[in-house]
Amino acid sequence: MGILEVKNVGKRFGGLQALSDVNLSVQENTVHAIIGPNGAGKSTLLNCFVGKLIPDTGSVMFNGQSVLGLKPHQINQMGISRVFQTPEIFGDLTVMENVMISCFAKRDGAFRMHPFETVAHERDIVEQAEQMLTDVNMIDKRHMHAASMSRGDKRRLEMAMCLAQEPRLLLLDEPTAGMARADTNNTIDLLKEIKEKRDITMAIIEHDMHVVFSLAERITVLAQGTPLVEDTPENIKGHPKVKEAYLGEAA
Amino acid sequence: MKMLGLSQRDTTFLLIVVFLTLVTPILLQPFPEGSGMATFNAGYPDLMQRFAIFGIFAIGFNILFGLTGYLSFGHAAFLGVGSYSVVWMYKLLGYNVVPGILLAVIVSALFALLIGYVSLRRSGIYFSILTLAFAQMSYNLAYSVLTPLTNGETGLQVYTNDPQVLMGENSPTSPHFFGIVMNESAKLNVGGWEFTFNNGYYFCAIVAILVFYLSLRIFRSPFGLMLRAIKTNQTRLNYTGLNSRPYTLAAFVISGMYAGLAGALMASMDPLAGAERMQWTASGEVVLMTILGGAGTLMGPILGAGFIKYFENIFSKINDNMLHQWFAWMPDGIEDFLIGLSHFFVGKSWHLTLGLLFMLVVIFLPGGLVEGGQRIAKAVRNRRSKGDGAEAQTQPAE
Amino acid sequence: FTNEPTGDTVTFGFNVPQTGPYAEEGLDELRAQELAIQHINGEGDGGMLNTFSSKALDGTGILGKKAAFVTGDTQTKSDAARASAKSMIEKDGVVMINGGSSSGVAVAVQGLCQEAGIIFMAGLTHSNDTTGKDRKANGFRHFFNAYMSGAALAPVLKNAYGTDRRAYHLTADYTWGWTQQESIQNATEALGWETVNNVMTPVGAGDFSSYITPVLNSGADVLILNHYGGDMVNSLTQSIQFGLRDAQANGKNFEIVVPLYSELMAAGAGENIKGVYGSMNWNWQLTDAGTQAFVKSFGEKYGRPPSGSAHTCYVQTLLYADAVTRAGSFNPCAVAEALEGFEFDGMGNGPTLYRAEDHQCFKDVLVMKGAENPTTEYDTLEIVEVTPVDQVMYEPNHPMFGGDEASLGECNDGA
Amino acid sequence: MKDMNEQVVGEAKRREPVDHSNNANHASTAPAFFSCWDIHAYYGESYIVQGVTFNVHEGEILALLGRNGAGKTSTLRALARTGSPMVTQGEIWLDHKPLHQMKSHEAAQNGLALVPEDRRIIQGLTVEENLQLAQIAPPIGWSLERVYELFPRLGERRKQEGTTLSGGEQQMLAIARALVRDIKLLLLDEPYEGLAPVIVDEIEKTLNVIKAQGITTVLVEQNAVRALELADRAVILDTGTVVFDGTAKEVLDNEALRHEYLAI
Amino acid sequence: MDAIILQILNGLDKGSAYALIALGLTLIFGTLGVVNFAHGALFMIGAFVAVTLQRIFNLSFEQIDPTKKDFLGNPLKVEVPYVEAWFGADVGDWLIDWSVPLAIIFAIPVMLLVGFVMERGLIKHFYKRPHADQILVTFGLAIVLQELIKYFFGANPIQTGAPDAFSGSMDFGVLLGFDPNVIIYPYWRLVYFLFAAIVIGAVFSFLQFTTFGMVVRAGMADRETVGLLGINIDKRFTLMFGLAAAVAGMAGVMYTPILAPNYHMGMDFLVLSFVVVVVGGMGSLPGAVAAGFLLGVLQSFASMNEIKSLIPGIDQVIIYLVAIIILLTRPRGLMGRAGVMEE
Ligand SMILES: Nc1ncnc2c1ncn2[C@@H]1O[C@H](COP(=O)(O)OP(=O)(O)OP(=O)(O)O)[C@@H](O)[C@H]1O
Ligand SMILES: Nc1ncnc2c1ncn2[C@@H]1O[C@H](COP(=O)(O)OP(=O)(O)OP(=O)(O)O)[C@@H](O)[C@H]1O
Ligand SMILES: CC(C)C[C@H](N)C(=O)O
Ligand SMILES: [Mg+2]
Ligand SMILES: [Mg+2]
Repeated sequence: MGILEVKNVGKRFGGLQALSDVNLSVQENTVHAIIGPNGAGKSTLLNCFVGKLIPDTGSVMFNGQSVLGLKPHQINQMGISRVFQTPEIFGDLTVMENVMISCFAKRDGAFRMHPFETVAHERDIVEQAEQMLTDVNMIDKRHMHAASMSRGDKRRLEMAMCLAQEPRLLLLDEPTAGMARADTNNTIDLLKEIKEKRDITMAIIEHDMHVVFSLAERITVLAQGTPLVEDTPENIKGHPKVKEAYLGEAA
Repeated sequence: MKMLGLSQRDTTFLLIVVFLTLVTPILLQPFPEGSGMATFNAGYPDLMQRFAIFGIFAIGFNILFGLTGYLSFGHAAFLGVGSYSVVWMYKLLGYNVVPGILLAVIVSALFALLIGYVSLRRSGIYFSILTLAFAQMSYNLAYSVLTPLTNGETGLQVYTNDPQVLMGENSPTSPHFFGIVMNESAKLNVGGWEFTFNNGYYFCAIVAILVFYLSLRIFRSPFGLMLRAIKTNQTRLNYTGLNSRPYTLAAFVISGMYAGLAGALMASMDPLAGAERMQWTASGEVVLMTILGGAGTLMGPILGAGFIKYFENIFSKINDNMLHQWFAWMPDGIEDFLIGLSHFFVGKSWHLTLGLLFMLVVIFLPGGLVEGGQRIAKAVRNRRSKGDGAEAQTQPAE
Repeated sequence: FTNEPTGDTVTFGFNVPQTGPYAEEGLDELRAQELAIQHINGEGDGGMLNTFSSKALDGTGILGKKAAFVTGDTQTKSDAARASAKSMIEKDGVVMINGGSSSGVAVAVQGLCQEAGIIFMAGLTHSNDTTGKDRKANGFRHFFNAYMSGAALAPVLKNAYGTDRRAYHLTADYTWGWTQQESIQNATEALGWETVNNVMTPVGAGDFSSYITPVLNSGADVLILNHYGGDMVNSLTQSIQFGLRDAQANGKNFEIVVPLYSELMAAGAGENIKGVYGSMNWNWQLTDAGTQAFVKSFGEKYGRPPSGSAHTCYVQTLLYADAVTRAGSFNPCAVAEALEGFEFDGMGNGPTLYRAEDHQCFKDVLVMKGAENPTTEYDTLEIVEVTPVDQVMYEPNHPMFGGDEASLGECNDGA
Repeated sequence: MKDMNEQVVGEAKRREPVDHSNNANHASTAPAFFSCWDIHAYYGESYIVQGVTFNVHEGEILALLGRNGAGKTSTLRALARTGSPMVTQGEIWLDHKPLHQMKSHEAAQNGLALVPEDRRIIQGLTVEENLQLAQIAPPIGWSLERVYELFPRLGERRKQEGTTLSGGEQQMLAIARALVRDIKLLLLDEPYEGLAPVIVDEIEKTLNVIKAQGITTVLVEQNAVRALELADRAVILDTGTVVFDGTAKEVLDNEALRHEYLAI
Repeated sequence: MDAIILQILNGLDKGSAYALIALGLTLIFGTLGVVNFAHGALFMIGAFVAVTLQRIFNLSFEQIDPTKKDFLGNPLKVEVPYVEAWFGADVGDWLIDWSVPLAIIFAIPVMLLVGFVMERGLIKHFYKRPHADQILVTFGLAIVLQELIKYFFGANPIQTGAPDAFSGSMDFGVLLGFDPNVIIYPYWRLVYFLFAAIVIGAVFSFLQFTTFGMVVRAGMADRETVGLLGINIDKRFTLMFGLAAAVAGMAGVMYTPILAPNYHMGMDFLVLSFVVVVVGGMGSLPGAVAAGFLLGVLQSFASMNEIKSLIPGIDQVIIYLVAIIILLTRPRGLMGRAGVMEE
């Protein structure tokens, strides 16, 4: 039994069958990559895990519990965090505040009325957030307005926010897209380190094969809404169909 | 110095606000009685009470709009509900304001809970129009079929044959706080100046300081942080495991309670509740106050409220006699011309001045009056740091 | 007592609608009040001071003080009116407030003046409640009221339209509309008329078409418009656009009645009022000496004849000043005593009484008709009948006026 | 008539850019097809582009490289005259036209196209409408049919709302939107981002096709090696200034340089 | 039955006014994304163009008529309009009589100009500013315009009649086979309905059959990108604003015979037109028009005695009640586009 069990999921958009009959099992404490051509349905599939979309058919079980029909915040509180393909951050707040919100969400749950405490007095939250920012190498930017950062930085911030929640399952939709090579490598290291330290399961979508092959323990290849193959990285690399449909010369 | 769980800066800020509020009756009375400029004095009870009351209204509105970005166009409904509650308490129990104020806050909270619960299902303009629709419905009903509750367009008043069961033999016959009668004042004459220290004003002012302190705490709290997060990116908030609905609803109810409290104080100062205070123009006014002063800032809404109320009460009162008095020293032709010109801007045309000022402020001070203040402060600071040497040189010459 | 004048001037507060549906009336009131102040201070030609039966005022101000005034805008809203009155009392130190069109406003401001301890001269308010269930010891009304309109109109309507009529009422939804409608209904039903329907319309509705369309097929043959000011202009104009004047119903010509007329409304409605009946407190076309003096004085200053609302506010200002002089004090209770039961003449309506029991003024009432052939823009109305005061008199405890429960309360001087 | 005038004025004012950068490579002495000279630009009060100067020759592909936050995007936006960042100083010339005197739509009408990093597909418009929109102002380039041939996926999705496309499809649409205009200079901000490797290959081929047609390209890309393999020349930015200007091969060969500024 | 038909007519009539104002407002608010609190003022300016034209035609010189006296007993001064003196009584009278329809011709250029000036001088700086700022500045402008009109034209409504030819009413019932005199309806209101239909049709076809609408919509979603595609979006925004002002102005001109214009007529319509636009759905012209007619008709029905006596006060709240119901059942009003002013 995987921590995430996806059975026969299908999703239609008007005339387009974006997903059909997707079966997937993500094992606890592994990094599972989902790759595939553009428009294959990878992001759509992720959307079904976090409550952004409800699939037409099939089931999605997290930790033995169905997530279908739950609100995004409920799913998150069950332990699933997500990094988006285009960074979603709190643009008007500072970097530090962005991360602190995640820490509050972890500590206090979906809603807690605490109108009179002072943010600055929440020592543990402040420390956690600072630690997280140090981990992702952004501590010197903690007072920056999040919206005025470059895109690579925004993506790193979003990742920091998700990691600060210490989720059981972390969903990453192209986490290193647009990142400089050096930062990509740092990110790979960071993810590896975190996984070791915190027993995190990760599902990662990525077009950068360097990232995929450095991290993934299993890979599912999605094409036209259905899994083409699922296998170890070594086998995928050599798989002729995958080469043709997706990897091209990169392999 | 830190106090009451506030940071050093906030404590200073709060103390300044407290000080200013307490000396308002003196500050607003800068011109001697009988002088030509006495019209511009604003230190009389009714207006000072309004500053405090509308300040409270705007502070509350800002908790919703300034922090979450949800623009309610129906907050006047809560104001009205607050007023009606208080007058009903006068009618049933007696003129002590306390039961009425408590009831007003409770009733407006319930009312806000209801309207907020429904309206917050939508966001942006759709939310604004929902709140507007609710408030307009309340207003229209208060004006017509709810007349038995509201006394229609005349406004709800106390009649001599009302029960007033708690009225003792020698209880005051106008609103009071355990015997402190609201419309009583102490007057102080110093030279040509006359200062009025009115019980009602100080009552409102103390309440205003209390709720300002509360809003300061809310702004600095995790709750306030969540509200600001809602304004920037609700999607992210939801995917961070936070449920935005209870947060917005709480903000809505809190700001509804502030509005109810403001309405209650209005009826505490003048025991009549008219339906017009629920009309959309009243809701629009608090929106304007907040934006004009600077939405999302602590001090802005209060400044905005003061600004608008000052114009409404002072500029509208300037009439031809006064203009003649002011311009009398000029040659006749010019005097007539100036008086003619002034007709556009004062007296019954005071709205024109207000409209122009709205435009000027928003064009030149995008952050509202608060931003204007900050710019001045900055300019002064710059001048001081740059100009120190220069001043030292020029000073001996003087 | 409140705002005892200490300097060499005494300040009056003129609180009138300068915006809202009754704004035009308010502006005319202001003109008249300004004129009254001039006359009190001995400027101008003295106007009705020359014809007034009481000779206490001599044009040297009041008790040796010059009269001055401040103005305020009620916006035709109770709340705003009260706020404006409050600031007049607190900031400007007025000893009396005069004005207010709209009965809702008058009732609200009268309540405030009572609490504050100053005199309120009610101005243009026609609801029975002002001196009925909402009467106050500190408040006085020179204007007539809805009951009087009904009593004066009924005989004229009987002559013109007979006793077999079916009336349809459109009524402004507030205190004035209600009492107006009730009074007219009582008066016409006493003639034998039948009331088909009474529909409440919101104040300031603008477009009344959806209230007017059902009238023609309702079986009614008279439409009674219990509206005033801008509302009346609109509802009357629209009734005529919808062909009511030209229509036939129950074999008779369809008729429209406007219980309370004003010349400003008449000017607004233009051609449409020809032959329409209504009542008025006073009209500049009266020929008594007081009226003539006032029309001359006003006409020369402003180039137009005064309206009925101007007349009321002018007279009230003089009457207040006169009462102060006779009482020898600005103390509101003394002034009220001087006004209570006061009888006088020479103010345009013939002999007049301020009744002590309810502070309502009693005098002749005019029944008017839209002129068929006006020669100028000002004589759009003609006087059909001057109804003698006895015919419109009623008991102070009349059920339409709050019955036995209604009471003035105690005079309050604010001390 | 107006155009003529401008051209004359432009000719008269034209000035050979002075090169400030130490690593400048003066391979050519002919007046460059595109040149920007001493560009300074601000976001509000933050000074981001701090005097950028470089030339691009006609038909050339220039790779503009640098770390995250180096100011690549800001430079491209400054060149495209978007107004944010605000350019306070500097000149931009494209084919003898003074772009620095123009607004963004005028620059576009004079042959400049920017494919922005976040794609900027217009909400509420279908794929086809997004393309039609690009053909409203002159000059018009490829036909829609031709674009659909190059990117069949877009043809299949032509009636779908542009913003519901997958990330990669949106990238194709953004490039297609530039191609349906008749352009002289194409500014590409990270065109490979989020694209499947096969598609990247495709786009690389397309860029060569574009190049063959004489279109000049400035390419910003994080995958420096890939960009350098394609490009003729390279410019490296760091904190808003040009730190290297030379041939692509030089960068590939100079390990120290690569390590310092590109971390590869 | 006749009562119902009459109320439908009333509703269509009210609806025409709502729809016309909402149409113009949607062009600015739903399409350009500017919360324009001055839209009511544009409607009012249109109405006062008609008033002004009527005044101009009525410009008169004074003649003393010794045979009559004025109210003070002096010889009466009679006003003779110049147009009568110049063109003869017939033509002069005709001009005065037809001043409202003629005002349309003047209103179009005047309102276009007003729209252009307003957009170039003020609004253009506010596209990128928060909605709150837009509200404040346009509200300020509305107050200023309103006070200026009040200053020059007074606070009272000014009667501006329809031409005599249209001033009566028509026996509409006969056309539908009813008895005479059962359904009569004023000519001018029928004219207004027709006029609204024509204007709405014209605006729709302009935006539908040209790319103009698409460009402006795109420009609102993302000005910068549209600029990068070579399109001068500023020019089109200005034009759009002018168009919206012209629609509002024409609606105002034609409305004057129905309701005598006064300085606050704009504010009276303002809130309602926002409600109409939002109920129709942000950014949707057909939505705005449909909502206008829907609310107009419902309001008329709610004022019927039968319904009023069933549910007291319903005529006062029907519009808001329906608005709430629609907005709760349909997230973006009748036909709103996603993402427009939802943030
Ligand atoms: N809301 C929607 N409405 C209609 N079609 C949609 C919607 N969302 C996605 N699609 C379509 O579904 C298909 C799958 O999209 P998805 O975003 O899941 O692709 P992806 O695998 O993540 O691709 P990429 O790697 O390019 O991000 C695409 O063809 C897209 O156009
Ligand atoms: N709107 C803005 N306001 C203020 N500063 C900004 C803004 N946009 C970018 N910046 C700052 O300008 C600098 C350069 O950003 P730019 O986006 O040009 O970098 P880049 O080289 O494109 O980086 P990346 O590779 O991450 O896209 C960064 O430090 C960034 O924080
Ligand atoms: C236009 C406004 C009434 C609503 C807008 N979306 C805002 O919240 O700012
Ligand atoms: Mg994707
Ligand atoms: Mg970039």
